[in-house]
Amino acid sequence: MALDSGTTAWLLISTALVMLMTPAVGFFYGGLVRRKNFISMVALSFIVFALVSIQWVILGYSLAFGGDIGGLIGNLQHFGLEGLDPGQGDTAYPPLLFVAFQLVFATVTMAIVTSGFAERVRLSAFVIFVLLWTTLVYDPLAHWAWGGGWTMGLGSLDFAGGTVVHISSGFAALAVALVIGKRAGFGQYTMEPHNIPMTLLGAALLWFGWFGFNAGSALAANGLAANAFLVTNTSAAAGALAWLFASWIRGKPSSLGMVSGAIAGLVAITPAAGFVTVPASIAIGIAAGLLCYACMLWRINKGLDESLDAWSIHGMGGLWGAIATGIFAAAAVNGFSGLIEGNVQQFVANAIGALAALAYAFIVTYILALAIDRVIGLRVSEEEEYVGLDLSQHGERV
Amino acid sequence: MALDSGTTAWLLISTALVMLMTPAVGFFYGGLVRRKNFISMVALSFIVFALVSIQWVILGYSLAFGGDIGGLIGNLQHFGLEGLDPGQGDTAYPPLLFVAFQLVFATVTMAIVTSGFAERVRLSAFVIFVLLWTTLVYDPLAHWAWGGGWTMGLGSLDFAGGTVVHISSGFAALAVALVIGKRAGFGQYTMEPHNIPMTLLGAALLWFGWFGFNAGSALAANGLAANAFLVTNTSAAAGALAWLFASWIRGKPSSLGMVSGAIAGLVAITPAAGFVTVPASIAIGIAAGLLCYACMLWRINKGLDESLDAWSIHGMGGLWGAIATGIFAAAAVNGFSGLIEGNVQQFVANAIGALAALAYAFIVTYILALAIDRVIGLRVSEEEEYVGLDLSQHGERV
Amino acid sequence: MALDSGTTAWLLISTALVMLMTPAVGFFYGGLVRRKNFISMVALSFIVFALVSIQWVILGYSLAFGGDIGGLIGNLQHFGLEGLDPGQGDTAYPPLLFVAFQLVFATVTMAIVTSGFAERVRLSAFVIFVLLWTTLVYDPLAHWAWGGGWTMGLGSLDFAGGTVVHISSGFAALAVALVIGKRAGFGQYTMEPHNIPMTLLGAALLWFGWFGFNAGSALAANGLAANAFLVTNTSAAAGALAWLFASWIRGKPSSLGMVSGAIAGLVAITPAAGFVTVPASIAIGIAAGLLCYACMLWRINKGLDESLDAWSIHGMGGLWGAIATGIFAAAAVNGFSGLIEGNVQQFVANAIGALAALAYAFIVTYILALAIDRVIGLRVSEEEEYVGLDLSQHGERV
Amino acid sequence: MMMVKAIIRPERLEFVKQALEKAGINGMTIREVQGRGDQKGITLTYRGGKMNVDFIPKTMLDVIVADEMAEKTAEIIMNAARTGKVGDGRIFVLPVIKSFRIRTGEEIH
Amino acid sequence: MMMVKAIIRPERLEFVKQALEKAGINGMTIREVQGRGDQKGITLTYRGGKMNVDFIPKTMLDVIVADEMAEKTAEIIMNAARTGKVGDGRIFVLPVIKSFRIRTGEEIH
Amino acid sequence: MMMVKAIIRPERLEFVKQALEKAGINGMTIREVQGRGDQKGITLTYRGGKMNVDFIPKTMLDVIVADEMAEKTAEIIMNAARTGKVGDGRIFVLPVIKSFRIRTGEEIH
Ligand SMILES: Nc1ncnc2c1ncn2[C@@H]1O[C@H](COP(=O)(O)OP(=O)(O)O)[C@@H](O)[C@H]1O
Ligand SMILES: Nc1ncnc2c1ncn2[C@@H]1O[C@H](COP(=O)(O)OP(=O)(O)O)[C@@H](O)[C@H]1O
Ligand SMILES: Nc1ncnc2c1ncn2[C@@H]1O[C@H](COP(=O)(O)OP(=O)(O)O)[C@@H](O)[C@H]1O
Repeated sequence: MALDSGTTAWLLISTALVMLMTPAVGFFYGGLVRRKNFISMVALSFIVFALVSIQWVILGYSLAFGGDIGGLIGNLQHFGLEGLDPGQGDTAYPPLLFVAFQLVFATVTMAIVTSGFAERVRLSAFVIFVLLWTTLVYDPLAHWAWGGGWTMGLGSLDFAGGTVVHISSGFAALAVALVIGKRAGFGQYTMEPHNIPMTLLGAALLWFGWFGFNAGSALAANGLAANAFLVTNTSAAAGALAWLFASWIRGKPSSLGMVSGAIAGLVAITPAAGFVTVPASIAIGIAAGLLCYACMLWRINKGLDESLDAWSIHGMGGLWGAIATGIFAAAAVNGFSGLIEGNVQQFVANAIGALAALAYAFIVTYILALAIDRVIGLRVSEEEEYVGLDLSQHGERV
Repeated sequence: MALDSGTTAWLLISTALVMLMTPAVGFFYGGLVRRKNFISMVALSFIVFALVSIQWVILGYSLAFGGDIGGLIGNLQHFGLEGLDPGQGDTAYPPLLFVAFQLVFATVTMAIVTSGFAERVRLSAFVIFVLLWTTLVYDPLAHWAWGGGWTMGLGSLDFAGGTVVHISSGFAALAVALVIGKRAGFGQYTMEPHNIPMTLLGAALLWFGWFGFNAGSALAANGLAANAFLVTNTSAAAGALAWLFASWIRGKPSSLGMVSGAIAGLVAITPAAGFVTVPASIAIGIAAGLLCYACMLWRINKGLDESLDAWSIHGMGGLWGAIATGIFAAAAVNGFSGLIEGNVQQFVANAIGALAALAYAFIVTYILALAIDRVIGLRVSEEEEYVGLDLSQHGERV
Repeated sequence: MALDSGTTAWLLISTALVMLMTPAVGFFYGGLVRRKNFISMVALSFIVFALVSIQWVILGYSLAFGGDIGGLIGNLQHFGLEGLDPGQGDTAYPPLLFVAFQLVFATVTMAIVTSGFAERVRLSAFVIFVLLWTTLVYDPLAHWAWGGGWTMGLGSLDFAGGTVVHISSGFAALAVALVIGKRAGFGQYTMEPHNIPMTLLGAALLWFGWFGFNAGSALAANGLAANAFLVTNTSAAAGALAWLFASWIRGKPSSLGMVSGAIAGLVAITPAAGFVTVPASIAIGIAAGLLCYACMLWRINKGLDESLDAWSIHGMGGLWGAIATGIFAAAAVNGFSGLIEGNVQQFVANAIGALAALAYAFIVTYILALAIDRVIGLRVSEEEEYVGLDLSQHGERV
Repeated sequence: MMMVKAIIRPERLEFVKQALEKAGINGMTIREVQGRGDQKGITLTYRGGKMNVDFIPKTMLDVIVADEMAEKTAEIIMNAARTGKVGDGRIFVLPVIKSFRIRTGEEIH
Repeated sequence: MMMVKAIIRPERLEFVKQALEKAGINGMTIREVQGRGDQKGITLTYRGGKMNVDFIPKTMLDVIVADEMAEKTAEIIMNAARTGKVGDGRIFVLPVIKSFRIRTGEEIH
Repeated sequence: MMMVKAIIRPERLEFVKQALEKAGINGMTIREVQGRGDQKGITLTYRGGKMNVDFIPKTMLDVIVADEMAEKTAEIIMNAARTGKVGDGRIFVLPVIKSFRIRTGEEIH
């Protein structure tokens, strides 16, 4: 296939948009923690970005997209990007651009997981965790779904990363939170988000970047990209309004609830963006907003300190999105039908793909976190946690 | 016409750029109010974005771009985006992308109007206002100018929304301010902008997004888009410098004045961007900066609490831009001539288009605001205003 | 050559991305100064942007890209953009778009120089400096390297502005700092960065915008752009990690160190982005992080108040990048070989180009700053410096 | 000397300052504080948690004056700061034993 | 009257407030301060410079009470604010000569 | 005991801290305040409005010391905080009736 400059232009900018999402997660999370951990929270996202950027070009890309080994993982044929011509390949865009586009997905996934570490992780342990997690959890899952692995073979649909990115990061954050334990004082006094405007800014940048994430996943500048763009926006808006009004009934309509709902809607539409219509995206978004809100309330009620709700929003929103794709996929959009159009098989394939990612991510993360905790300790000392990670880990303060 | 991937890529990213402008308005405004209303101001922009996003795909797009009814409004043929193929249409870009591109114009217009509500609006009344205003004011005006309505037939030129977006929102904000009344304490003590850097950040993002707004309105990635891009930047720079130096003469050159001037320049070039040359854009920008500055001083002098100057900057800047388009349009750019090239008719058509939008927006908004105020009350209680909208409306604080 | 819509789309958005870098420099710097100079620091970047935007379309573009006069400067054939058709030229993108793309390079270069002025410059003197510097320093250097001047003739490679942008601005900042003198109290008490998150935000936006800077410099949406994109990201990541770990050895791993390293990596890859492979970019980035960190420590040790390290990061990082291009250029990427592939001549040409830019920028800036200081005074009064530039120069405060 | 410590509504500061200035009192030190009294608060709701906020932003004002001026100063502040609604604040007068001007090192009497 | 001035850990404020409320003491004024004592600080490292930070965030609480209530109030605060670790803070009791309510202008005894 | 309350230039804090430390005085509580005195302010201009700003950022320092140390403490602070220019600030000494350590609940004498 000849290289197409329009497609290439769209993928270039989509990659840049998705890149912005990693620090955006940092700012989103950073506004939610206490002042003494603001820099830490943003810094974690940058550290993730830098570490995964290097890991990806050396090893990760090859593990995810190298020649398939038993449906589970890629081989090392592209170690150090070996064998990728800087020029044109057999796609409408340059192969190195695909490497970059996939890279920014790997980074933002890892950034979402920092929710489970918030305000208590030791930086040195975190660095090791990042390198191992992206290699042992993300790279295989990317291979399964997109690189020729077994869930891809199964026919499970995941347009832009509902399972690979959101289910995996959300349930990984849950596993991390269970291993590292609650923040000191959690449940005893309110940990007030210290800078809500920063969280709103992060949300705005996430929403912005998500157009690259979902519409870029069309891997072309065409009608499919346009469909993905519009359903993404619609689902986000529906999710925002659903959470806003639901929380209004229970008290005041908080801005944090609204943007949480928007993220929930964005997460849920991610696997579906290339398969469903705009009206369906309204339904998907509303359900995502309500479901994730309920999950968050349940989590708090249970006294579970998965601190910044990656689990309830990305994990559960992603799960819903994967299932919703199996329900709402409409042949008119992209040739695939879901449950509503009578295709039970698609629904089943999607459910299997989602649950497999969920189980794999949760279990491997749990073991990994436990191992690191035992060997070098995941958590800062009580005193360091008290003065905050900004001072204790970075020697900086707001 | 065959779908063109380069054009589609440019429209995709332009849509994302313009999307960013809605929260950017929120941050721009949010920095200008008092700390106790910061979250509220940003939240209003998000709420606008979510509400109008849903209204647009269900109803708004059809009212604006459905089959013409008497030059005034579109019909309901595209209710729920009915009849829009996710794939290719008869344009160089997918029809759903045009829906998305127009959507973000509708949202940012509504966001600008929040200026008139600042620091005193009841959230529930605001939600109702947004749904009615975008349906009764924005959708008809968009139809008039771009959807086959009467001002379009008249030959009035509006490249990217000088009348539809800026005149309408600016004069709507004025009407709102007149109905809702001054903030408690206005004129008695200074209401110091509490976070100028946030306003500067909002301005930077607005300037950035405006390239999508104006150059995207070429609906193609070509020389016309390039012209629109460059005159947009030039007019913004000229407006910034004009306001900066004018305010320097009267005292100190404030950064707020500078960015206000930039926005004035951006507003004024909006209708003209596809019709005028770079040298003309310098003149348009300078005049915009000076005019809007004078209008703002006049407003303050009159004790008018149109709090964040949507009227003086968007309303009056937009009016100047519409007229300037009729003056400076150069055939060499896009085939249309203005007054300077001897085309009086263009000048008249543009003046009529602008004044019609002005009158329609002002009158309908005034009635709408009054009606809502009477029925459920537009304004919070005195006590709620005193503690601030962040706490009273959202249960949050900075 | 026929206009290509994909290339045009990519250049349009690249221009917008690079535009964002100028305020991003403002926020990056603004977070590093004391609270009383935050607005000032951001405002300087906006003022630069506005002034240079106007200078460029009137005069600067012609000086840089007008017909060559003796290899040194362009003629005035494009004064006021005279002779540039708004439509198509003989490139794959519209000529006016090239004007805009080059414009944003001129602005960000000037913005970087504000490091040397931080917290002590008189606004009126600064305005004059900007107009003269961009005309006398930037425009000739741009002509030398890209407009048909002598270093271009020499075969010196500078893909996206290592010499023109970074060496020139870094050494100019050094010259300015030497002329204007240390901030009052420098070396006596710590001047704590007052808002590190803002610096991190600026860094995120710089990293984001840099994709337009480097990958846009391919002037096409193709494999070369993809290569530039990916090596840019990789070098930034490597630089961030190098500085992070180096500073970790000496104490705590600060977030500021990490983003400084990222910028160092971005600077160093700038001239090389279209000529080197991904593995080489790791080496370039690591070396940049370590080198710039060492230079910064040396500067502080020497008591040199080049306040925000434009010299150590942009100046020295750019110098390293120019030399590294001469070392690592690989024929497989873009047809050019460097030292490693045995091409000594390329190495020499690049070293000459870099040193010439360095010497020219430093000397002319030094003279210029001295002249302005003698005639009208570059620096605010002691009292104004004490209350801060926000209040004294802009009549505003955070 | 006496320290007249007033807790007032932030938006009344300008008026208090002017009233004191008229009476020839220029020196003072202020800061933002949060007060709790009869003025009722509000319930915050975050993503999930709730929290009762009953501290309202106030401005605290320290004015050191000669003993005989204390009562007069308090009166001026009260008149300028009063809105008549709950939450207007309090004034406390504390004894000051010694007082110095740093610039000169001299004691102020 | 007496001013009971307490410097406590910020996260103990909620407990102190509730304890005082139970004892019928509602009025108080708080603010964020930074304290230095036996609690050890930390060294900051910027891009280049270093700086020793030994001020730790604390909350300062002013409660004006009748003379006879002062000691009792101090005790309530101490019990509610105590964690037993270094850095719990101090309480100082200062004499107040006069006290006024701005809203009414009346003196409080 | 006495409360030595100093209002100083923020950038002199480091020097004051070190001077006190040398004299064996470690405990103190600080906060940012804004002061008005002879030091002249500046006029702010927003988009439209104007506003006179005559409050200058200062640091307030509370040091509780034994009665006999009060004057000495004031002197140390004054010497370390002085620049000799208008705006150096003031020191006020207030009586403290009682003083407690929260951690132990004991009274400090
Ligand atoms: N006992 C007290 N000790 C310290 N500060 C108090 C006390 N009582 C009131 N205040 C301060 O005075 C402010 C106003 O008190 P409030 O009871 O709300 O209004 P009012 O004084 O008009 O009755 C409070 O916000 C608080 O800052
Ligand atoms: N002499 C003092 N003057 C003023 N404040 C003090 C003094 N000593 C201690 N403090 C305050 O009390 C806080 C706690 O003191 P610290 O010595 O750290 O713990 P502890 O009181 O438990 O021994 C300090 O952070 C400071 O705010
Ligand atoms: N009467 C006063 N009451 C309270 N604080 C005062 C008083 N006079 C001065 N101050 C404080 O002292 C600071 C310095 O005072 P100023 O008159 O500017 O300088 P100097 O003390 O060197 O003459 C002021 O900013 C203010 O915080």
